[in-house]
Amino acid sequence: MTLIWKALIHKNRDGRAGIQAASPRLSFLVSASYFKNLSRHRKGYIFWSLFGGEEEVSRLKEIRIHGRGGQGSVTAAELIAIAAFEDKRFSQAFPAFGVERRGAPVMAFVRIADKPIRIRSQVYEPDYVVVQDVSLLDVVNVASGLKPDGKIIINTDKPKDDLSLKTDAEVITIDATKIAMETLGRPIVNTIMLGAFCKATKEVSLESINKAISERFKGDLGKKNLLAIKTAYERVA
Amino acid sequence: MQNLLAPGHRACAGCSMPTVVRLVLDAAGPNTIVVSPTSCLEVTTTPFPESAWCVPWLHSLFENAAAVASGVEIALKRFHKDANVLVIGGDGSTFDIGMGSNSGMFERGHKVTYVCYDNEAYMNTGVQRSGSTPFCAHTTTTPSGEISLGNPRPKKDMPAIALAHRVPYVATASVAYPVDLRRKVKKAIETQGPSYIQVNAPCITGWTFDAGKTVEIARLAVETGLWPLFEYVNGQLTEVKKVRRPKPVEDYLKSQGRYRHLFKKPGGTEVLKQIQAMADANISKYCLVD
Amino acid sequence: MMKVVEGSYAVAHAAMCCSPDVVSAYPITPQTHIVEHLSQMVADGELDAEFLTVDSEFSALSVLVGASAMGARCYSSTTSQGLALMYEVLYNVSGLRMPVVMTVANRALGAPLNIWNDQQDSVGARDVGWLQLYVENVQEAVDTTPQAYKIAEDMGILTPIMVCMDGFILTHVYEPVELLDKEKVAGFLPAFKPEYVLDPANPKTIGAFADPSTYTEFRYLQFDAQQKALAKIEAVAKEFQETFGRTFGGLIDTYQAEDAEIVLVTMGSVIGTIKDAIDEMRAEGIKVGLVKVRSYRPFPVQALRKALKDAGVIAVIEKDVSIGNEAGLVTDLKAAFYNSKIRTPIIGFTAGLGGRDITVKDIRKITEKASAARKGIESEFEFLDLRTEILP
Amino acid sequence: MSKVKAIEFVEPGSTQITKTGAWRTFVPRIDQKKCIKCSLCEIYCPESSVHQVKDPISGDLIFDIDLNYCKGCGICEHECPRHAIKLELEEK
Repeated sequence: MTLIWKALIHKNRDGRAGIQAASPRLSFLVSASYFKNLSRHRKGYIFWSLFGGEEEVSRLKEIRIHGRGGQGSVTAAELIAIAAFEDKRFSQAFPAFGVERRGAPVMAFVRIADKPIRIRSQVYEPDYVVVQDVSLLDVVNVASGLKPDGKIIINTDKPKDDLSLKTDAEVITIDATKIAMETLGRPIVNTIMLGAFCKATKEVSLESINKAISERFKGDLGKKNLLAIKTAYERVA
Repeated sequence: MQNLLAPGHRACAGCSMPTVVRLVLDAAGPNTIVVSPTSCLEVTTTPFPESAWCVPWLHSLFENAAAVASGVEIALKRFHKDANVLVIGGDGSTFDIGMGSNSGMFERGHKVTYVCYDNEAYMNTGVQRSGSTPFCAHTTTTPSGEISLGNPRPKKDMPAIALAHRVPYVATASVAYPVDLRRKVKKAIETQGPSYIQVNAPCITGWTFDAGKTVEIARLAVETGLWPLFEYVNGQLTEVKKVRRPKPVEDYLKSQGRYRHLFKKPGGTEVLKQIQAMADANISKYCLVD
Repeated sequence: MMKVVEGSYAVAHAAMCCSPDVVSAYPITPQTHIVEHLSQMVADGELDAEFLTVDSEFSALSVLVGASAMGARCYSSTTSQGLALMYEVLYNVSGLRMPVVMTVANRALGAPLNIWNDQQDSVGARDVGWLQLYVENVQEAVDTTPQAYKIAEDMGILTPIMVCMDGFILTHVYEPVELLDKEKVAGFLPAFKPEYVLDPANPKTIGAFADPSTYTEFRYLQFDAQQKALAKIEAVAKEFQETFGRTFGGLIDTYQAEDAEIVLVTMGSVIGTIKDAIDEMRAEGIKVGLVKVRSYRPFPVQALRKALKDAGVIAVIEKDVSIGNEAGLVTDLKAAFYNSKIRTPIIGFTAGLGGRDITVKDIRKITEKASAARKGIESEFEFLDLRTEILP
Repeated sequence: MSKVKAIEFVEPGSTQITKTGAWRTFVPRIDQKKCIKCSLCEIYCPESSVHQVKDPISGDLIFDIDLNYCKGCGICEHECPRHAIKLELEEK
């Protein structure tokens, strides 16, 4: 089913603050000065969203990443946010703020939507969970609040039935550590998990993930990471 | 002599502080910016809408003059301007409450000359003890009494603290030795980096003596060895003012009300010996006698 | 062009675009990334400024007193304990009429030690003579930075400004932001030309002490400058909008407030969550709206009276508490109405202290309580999210 | 009283409007015959009140005390190596 979008442009201001959710009750107002200040692709997006779009992608998607301090969970969240924005969507990434040191369990969050994201509370009922380190399953309830129709992607070499996870969501496993050793030569899995996330959820395109990675990691390291992502992408069913 | 501190200020009659400032400014010249912490100096020279200062002068707080002067110096650098930056403050801000700011300024290596006029107590608030108050001096917070002989601790060694920061020019001076003081200020402002000069500045109210004796008492401090005049360049002791025939410390102490109890109370004689030992230690440490 | 960047980077970039002469700051969570980014900009030659790493927040702001007295445009950033340590200098900077701009990455104060977000630090410093603008998202933090300089450096105002952004929630978030263009900012924000500076060629005394015969007048002039800032804040926000095409309000802003029976009043990043909650409730037919207080100092009495005159009930949500008497914003708001004709019931909620999350559910709870208060106030002020189960 | 401006810039040397000579009990007198012009009185004076001036009669350089500001502290008397300065009870 296709939803006809309506946008309320609020007081000539920028899209992020002003465009409101599609709601049949809201009046339809378009301001020229608003559009003047938008980049081209964003203008395209707005017209696209005004005249049609999948209902499925209009919903806010929330992602929670579990890792250990030093494993790059915040970087992974940031890269998803950048990639989503590359895909002409809106995004927000933030860590679960804390005083955790290297090795301690940490979390990071991402939100993706087709309209500006305003909500600032933490993520309690994620659509997707990414677990960078299977050992976290023993200490953290990684599936907490995960939506039954959601997905959880876990870095492990074990079959998923061996993981005692209490969730109705789809469980996807990937031996990211092995891929990391093959491609990067070091057990750093955050970018590999991005490849897996990309394939499993289709929330961000592989091109955009690759672009975000290339901008973050230059030269040889960038090339290795691109290969790592490609490998992960291919290995997820 | 250049008069860069105008008359009409409100310092006590016979105060040494304005003389110290006049000498410092005479040596530094008009191309100078002064930052002063809260002090007798600040209160007596800048009662709005008046100011005794003939150079640009800034007051912010009691404990931040060195940080403020750091900002002045960094802005001079930013705007490619050249001027001497001086802090002139008392011992309360220098030894105690401003120690953090001073340490930061010294350590960052700003080209600032810090001049402490040291009257050995909080005089602005009515003669309370500071970290600079000497051993067994009477102040209103270390009073002599039935069981007390005054301040129980010796004076903090602030020049050593400056030296520990590798401040390239550290010196002591006295209001009684104006030529020496001016020479040291000139040397300090030519130093690349921070410099610190601690000037003995008797306070007629706090130390209790007759107004005319201000300079004489300062001179006695030097002549007894209690206030050695020295100079450190790049951490090396380069110069001391020799004392021909050191006078006994009693000559210095008995002229001041803040030590009166030492000459009256039991135990005072023992303290006088201890203070003499401090003077003797200075004489030996700085080779004050040839 | 919009870019996904960290809030701290965006703010550091905005400060850089304002071409400060001197930056002095001391690292403290969650402000740290701002000074790190600025340091890197200086190290890369991207920012041509004197950057001073000092021994404390107290020294950081003190350095700016000296630099500002020399005519330098100054920037700093701090939070929480750091702001508290600056307290004495805060009064000094405003009393000396130095237009310093400082980003406050709002955080709770100890004890107990807590590094997370609330607004106790800056709300607690509401009387220090600084202007205070609270922002709702990273873009507003960015846009408010050059606006802050323009307001502060106005010769009729000459008052320092805190740009208050919620620590972690805004400093550590990655979201799409339109970064400022340095040249465009230069066009919007002219160079700072103070009347007098510390200058041996014109040796003025700055910081003389004032006795009872003049002190009141100095304070009055500061008070007057803050009153003048009311119009200036509006004008600068408008001018910014004309130049950059964006606004987040001047003194205040409103959302679905025109016909709202229940009006929520707040400051800072919780506004986004509230807007989502309002959309949800409006879809259910609940007539709820929002008034955002952007300028807390000066307190926009007239603007708030106008915006809230038709409300049926007002609920103030704030991340601070005046231990001993409710909280800052609710007290100020009540005071603003007392001598007016507005007799709307006002209730206050302290929430989100020390980083406790404020959710859409919490906002709904407040709205329900506010709705009930129309029939009679049961509790004038309360801790919204109190965990009574762990209390003695 | 001068007007209060927003920023308290104060003019240099403006304490001179306050004549602290009124604080004085004793007044210093210089015996010009004894004076050897060592300038110690000028150097030590906390009030910047001792000045070198030309004697209107002889045209010689002499030291003169500005009684508008002299607080009568007596440092000059005490430090004068030739005892050329004497403090006297001032008649007012």
